[in-house]
Amino acid sequence: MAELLAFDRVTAGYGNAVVLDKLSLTLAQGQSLAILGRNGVGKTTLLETLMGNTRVTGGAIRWRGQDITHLPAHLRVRAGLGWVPQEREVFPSLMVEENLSVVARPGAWTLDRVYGFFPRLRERRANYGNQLSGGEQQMLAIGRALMTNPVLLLLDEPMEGLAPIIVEELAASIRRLCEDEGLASIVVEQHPVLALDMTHQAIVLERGTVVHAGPSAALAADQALLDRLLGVGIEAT
Amino acid sequence: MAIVIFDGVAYGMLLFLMAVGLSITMGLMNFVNLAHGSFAVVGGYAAAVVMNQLGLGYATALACAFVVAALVGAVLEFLLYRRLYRAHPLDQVLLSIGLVFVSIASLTYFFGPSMLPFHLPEALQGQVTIGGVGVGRYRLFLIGAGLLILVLLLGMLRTRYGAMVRAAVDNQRVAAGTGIHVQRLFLLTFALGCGLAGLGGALSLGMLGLEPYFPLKYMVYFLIVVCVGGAGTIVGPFVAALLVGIVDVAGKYYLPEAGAFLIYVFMIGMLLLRPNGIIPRKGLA
Amino acid sequence: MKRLALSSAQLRAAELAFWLLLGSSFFLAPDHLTLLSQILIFGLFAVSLDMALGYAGILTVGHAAFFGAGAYAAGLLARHGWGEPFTGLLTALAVAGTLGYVLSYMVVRGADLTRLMITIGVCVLLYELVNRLSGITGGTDGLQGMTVWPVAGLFEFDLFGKTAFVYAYAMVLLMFLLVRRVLRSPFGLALRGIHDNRRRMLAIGSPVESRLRMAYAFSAAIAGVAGALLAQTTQFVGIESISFNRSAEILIILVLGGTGRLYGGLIGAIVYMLVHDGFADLNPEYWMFWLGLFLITVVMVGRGGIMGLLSRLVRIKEPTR
Amino acid sequence: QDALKIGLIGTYSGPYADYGRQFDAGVALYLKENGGKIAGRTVEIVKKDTGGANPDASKRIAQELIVRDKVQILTGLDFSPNAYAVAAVATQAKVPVVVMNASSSAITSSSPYVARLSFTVQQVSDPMARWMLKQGIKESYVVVADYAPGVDALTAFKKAFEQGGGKVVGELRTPMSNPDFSAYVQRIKDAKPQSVFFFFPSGVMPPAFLKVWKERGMDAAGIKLFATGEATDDSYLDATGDVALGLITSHHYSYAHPSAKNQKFVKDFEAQFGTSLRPSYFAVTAYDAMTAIDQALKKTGGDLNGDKVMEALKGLKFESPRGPVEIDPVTRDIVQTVYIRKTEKVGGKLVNVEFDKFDRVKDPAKEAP
Amino acid sequence: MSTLALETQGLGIRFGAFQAVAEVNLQLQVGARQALIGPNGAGKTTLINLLTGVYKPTAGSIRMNGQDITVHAADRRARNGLARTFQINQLFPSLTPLLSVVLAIHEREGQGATWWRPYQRSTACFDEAHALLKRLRLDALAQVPVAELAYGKQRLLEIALALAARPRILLLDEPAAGVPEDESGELFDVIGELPSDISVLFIEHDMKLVFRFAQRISVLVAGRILTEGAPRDIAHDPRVREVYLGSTHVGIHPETAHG
Ligand SMILES: Nc1ncnc2c1ncn2[C@@H]1O[C@H](COP(=O)(O)OP(=O)(O)OP(=O)(O)O)[C@@H](O)[C@H]1O
Ligand SMILES: Nc1ncnc2c1ncn2[C@@H]1O[C@H](COP(=O)(O)OP(=O)(O)OP(=O)(O)O)[C@@H](O)[C@H]1O
Ligand SMILES: [Mg+2]
Ligand SMILES: [Mg+2]
Repeated sequence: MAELLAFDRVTAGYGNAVVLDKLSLTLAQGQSLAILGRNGVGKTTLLETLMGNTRVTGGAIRWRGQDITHLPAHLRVRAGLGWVPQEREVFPSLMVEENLSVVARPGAWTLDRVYGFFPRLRERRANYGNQLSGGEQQMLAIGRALMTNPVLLLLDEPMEGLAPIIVEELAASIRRLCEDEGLASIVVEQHPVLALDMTHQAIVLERGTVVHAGPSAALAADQALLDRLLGVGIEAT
Repeated sequence: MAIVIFDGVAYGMLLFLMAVGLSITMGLMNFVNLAHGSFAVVGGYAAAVVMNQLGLGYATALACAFVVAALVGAVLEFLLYRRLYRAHPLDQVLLSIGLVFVSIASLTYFFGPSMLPFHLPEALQGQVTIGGVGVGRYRLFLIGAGLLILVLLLGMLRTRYGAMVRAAVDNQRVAAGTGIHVQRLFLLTFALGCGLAGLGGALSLGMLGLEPYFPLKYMVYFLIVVCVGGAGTIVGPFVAALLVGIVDVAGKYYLPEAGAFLIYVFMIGMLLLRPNGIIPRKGLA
Repeated sequence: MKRLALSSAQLRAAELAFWLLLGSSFFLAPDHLTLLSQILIFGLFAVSLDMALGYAGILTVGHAAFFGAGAYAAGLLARHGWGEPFTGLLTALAVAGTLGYVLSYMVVRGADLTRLMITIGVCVLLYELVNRLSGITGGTDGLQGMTVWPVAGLFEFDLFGKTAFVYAYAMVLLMFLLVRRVLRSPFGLALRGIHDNRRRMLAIGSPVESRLRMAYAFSAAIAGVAGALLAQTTQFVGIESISFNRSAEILIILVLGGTGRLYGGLIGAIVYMLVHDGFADLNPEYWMFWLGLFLITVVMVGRGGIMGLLSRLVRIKEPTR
Repeated sequence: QDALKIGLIGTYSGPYADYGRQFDAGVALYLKENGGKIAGRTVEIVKKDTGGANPDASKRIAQELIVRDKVQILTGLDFSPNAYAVAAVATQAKVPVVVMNASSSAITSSSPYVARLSFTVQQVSDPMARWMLKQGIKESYVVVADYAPGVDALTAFKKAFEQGGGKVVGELRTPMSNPDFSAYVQRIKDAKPQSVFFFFPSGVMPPAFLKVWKERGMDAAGIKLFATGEATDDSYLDATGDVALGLITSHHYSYAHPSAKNQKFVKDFEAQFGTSLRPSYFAVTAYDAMTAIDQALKKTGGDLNGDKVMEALKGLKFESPRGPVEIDPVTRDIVQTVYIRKTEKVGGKLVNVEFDKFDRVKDPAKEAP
Repeated sequence: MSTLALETQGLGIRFGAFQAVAEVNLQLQVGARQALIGPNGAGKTTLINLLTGVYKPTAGSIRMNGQDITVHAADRRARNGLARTFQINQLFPSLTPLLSVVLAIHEREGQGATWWRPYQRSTACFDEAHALLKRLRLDALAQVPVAELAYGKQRLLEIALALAARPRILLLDEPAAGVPEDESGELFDVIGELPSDISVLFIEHDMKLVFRFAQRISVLVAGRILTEGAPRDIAHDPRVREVYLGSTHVGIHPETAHG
């Protein structure tokens, strides 16, 4: 399978603080990857680095073989990255519909399709970004990323604050998008069970480096390994 | 009294034309740009130079006012403003006041401290009679220009461009992360605001004197229009400017003793009634 | 970059040194005493503004309203036969504080821009009022004929400005210590809380508006004292003392020094007035150019004014118990 | 012998920076004519900027000039509050102050060490009233800027006009910052007075007012317009433009004053500073202030004692470019000719052409009521 | 007669034409551990905002300990013992956790307007603050600026600030959101240890936590209460399954559920 994205010994952080330390990973076209790790190990930083929001001090990021380490963010989006930031960050002074259409790029995802995906958003289409409930904002952030018609979807704790039934549906949908349309994805999650269930591959971070990489299914099956990597108290269902 | 209302409307239009650029740089882009008047006066000087020194017509002068002010705005955006979009408003105050000082001193250096002559073309002088009321031609022209600018801007901001600006102002990082070319967008928008300031400055010369101190002298007027109207909209400042114009002119006509107090009493009253402006910008917490 | 850390004892020593240095300028710069007393007075004015702007977070460009109210209160008192300086200051404090409290009802509500415009509006209206009442105030010609009695019945205000300096220094220090104390009280802590997060303050039961009103009145009272000090040491009140320009200038001074930092106002006044004076001496016609350039440079080099820049170099340990 | 140090306090920045330029030009011209010397001593001018009306700074500057720079005479002073603030210092330090512009009447009474070479607002408003009466004008509407000099003009005009049997049929005080005069002019138009007298500070207000006046066709409506010379200040006349044509004003100096002394003055001025800057009444007073200082010091024989210099200034008489002037020995205020002028185009340029005059006018505000 | 800690009658609010909360009759017993669940946008946060006085209701009334507080301002309700946490952190970023808590204690004690005495002198306040932070295991971080705290710790401080008010009623809006699984348990343990006369109402989407801690659950759908009851009843209510739970496993052991 063709390589879509590769981190090659990337060192990155904020100001003088180094958060990612010589981190490497690869992702193939149409594959999905779970990123796990405790609080503050650098999961969000990894995605922020991919979007060009951190200071990269070493290594290179390749996208379809091309070096994009210092590409401005809006060009990365044009190249096919679709980003759902951790704290949702919908645009408060835009209506739901504007939030979606303002970032629209041509492709399979249209306003109608996003509304079909999250009917709740259609109902709230005339609300401003800050007049939404927490969960609705989460849906909007995901819908907004889809509107850019990405090749690779970056989801930072996408299930946070969503009702259980929506979580189920969303997980299934993302899995389906991957299978049916070849949409690649990187999923950061606090709940390993959920994340492992919806991805092909998984990596576990610790203090900015990869401490485990392998197929998701294998990791999900190895309760002892999970406990060791992610701490105690995680119940498998 | 029809003539009083007419004069008020014309004066309101003048205020709108001068302040509309600020409702873009400050209202829409959230930059406390106290140097707005500097861009206006740059436009004014450009127009005066084009007419007095180069002997070109009024229309050319207006176009030049827009272009020169927009260019100056673009250069300053690139060099200075760009770095302060996310800074504290008070830092923005300091920067823009610094620019006002520099502009005043520079204009004084090049054009002298006192008023520069500026004469309207014949066609805009004197009065015409409409419906039995003699109205000033220049005032009529101001009203036309104000309406035209309003319509153009509304058309422009209703498009996706307007939404992109608001998105980028809300959150630059995420706007860029969802594909918006924030830097270019801001450069263009800022230059537009400055160009409009310059145009407003040039249009105002039939009534106001052209002098280096202009930016400070009229700063409060710009702010009143934008804040009473509601920062971030175009219609708000338009309505506010008209109201201010009518209240000021009618008040001075009927109650001349209150002349100096009127506009401020009106402003305070409006702000107490509608703290977020006549047309508040939606979606701000 | 390593930041230098200051303990609270070291901090106190630095403060002491600052004030001693200011005081010793009486001997070091005897030719500049008038400038120095005006710097001190404007420093106090800026500190009072900081209380409203930096601590209570009320964006105001109309603080000259209180400065002017204090100046006219002390000025009119001295003009109409009571020239005792200390009671003049107290009167100014009371007048400006009361005015501040009354106006606070209009000012504490509303968003930043609204407050900005309302404060400007009130200041301009007061200016026009002073202009209109020229029979009492002298209008734009200024209030003439003030006779300020010797300080404590002993020290005449002299031509060299010695008495004025010592008097201004003592009063500014006193007021500053008062402000410092207020800001380190539970009330001051509440102001920091409101500044940080108003919503949370409401949720922990703090009557935010009444706290802000109190802060505004406090700040107005101190501004009034500053105004009275200027009136007494100049023996004249110009209408400029209540003008929008003065409000704007003091804002520039404070922002230059750094808001919300106690010493920002004083540092701002020292730097701004010295730089201004220097440029105006070098280049009377175009000092504005250099001053403008200076302001722009300060913003570009470091946000948060001079104290903001300092705070990035030196860390002050939060007092604990 | 050391240089004679003179402190010049004026406005060099801000909207009124023109005042400082005019002061400088007048002073420089006098010094140049006299080889840089006054009463046989070289002169050092220490100039300081107040940036407009700023009494606190003025007082500080005066103090510093005396204490630090050791100047022996203070001069300049364009704004009245500045002059008032400096007067107190003068009294304390016994340093003579020669006022070059500040025109509030009571300035000379506020300190025995102040003499004035310029004018007072009352001094130029009062003759206008008398002249209008002479022309048979019986009623007038008065418009003034709403600040202290405006009120002074209003009071003086009204008093003189009504004493002479005229009637003031309306009064308007317009705010100092007033971009649009349409409401006021319309009000006057609707009141249909026989004539209007107005006083505005020189600068942007007169042209703004005159533009609306022309636009409304007030002349066609038969309303006559009069003003003080600030309306057609030579510094701004070019910028004011044709709207000023035909306006009749009263003032103490026009750069078109036909005397030989003035023609030389203007010629020298243009030779030195070019034609872009016209000498205005500021430059003339600055020139005259230097003359007065020079003559007074000659009288004292170079003695700089404040009381002696003041004594020498009292009663001084000399020919100024504006005509004969003298310093009233009692009030230390100027006594001079006030001219009635009309704005005309001469050689393609707008100028104030003098056609009538009142000789030896004292400040009417200081005469017993 | 036992009064209810909190009781609403016909409570509702409209935003323009949109009815966000309607005809809610909610009861919170003294000492309750009650959960409020419901789909996204059901109006849960809005309901908390109504209870705490952030929004003014357009219909209905609210009683607290038998007293009508519908028109009381937010700060007044808080002083009377109603404390809350926010779905999105509302902290004092420039203060330390210690000073934040001290501030909250001062306000509780009505000393927020004391201006003549340095706050450092209030020894008792500082002692109490230290004790509270210790209880939430934040004592080691007491002097770190809040802005530099990790997200999970910030969530704990959210709760500390609410507890510092010594509330009689505590409203928690998704307290565990963004907190890693192992820590969210700890967080709820702290809540569990609260004195039994404090009444707690919490919103949470993590069903494991809800079913572990709630004694009673209210389900809000489209602004209205759909049903209320004991956890096991809710877990088996088909309507709740359909609109909210889906096939999610709720961790009620069959024996307790049917026991
Ligand atoms: N803007 C910033 N400036 C400095 N340090 C930061 C910044 N943002 C995050 N950090 C630090 O970088 C480290 C990694 O943070 P990051 O947000 O990537 O963690 P995370 O794995 O996403 O954690 P969480 O599970 O809480 O979302 C943390 O130690 C954090 O304190
Ligand atoms: N200011 C407002 N104007 C209009 N509609 C609003 C406003 N605030 C909230 N809403 C709407 O009210 C509904 C209820 O919102 P609320 O935040 O209470 O939901 P919630 O139950 O807390 O949801 P979540 O679980 O997603 O946090 C939402 O549909 C939201 O869009
Ligand atoms: Mg994260
Ligand atoms: Mg919610």
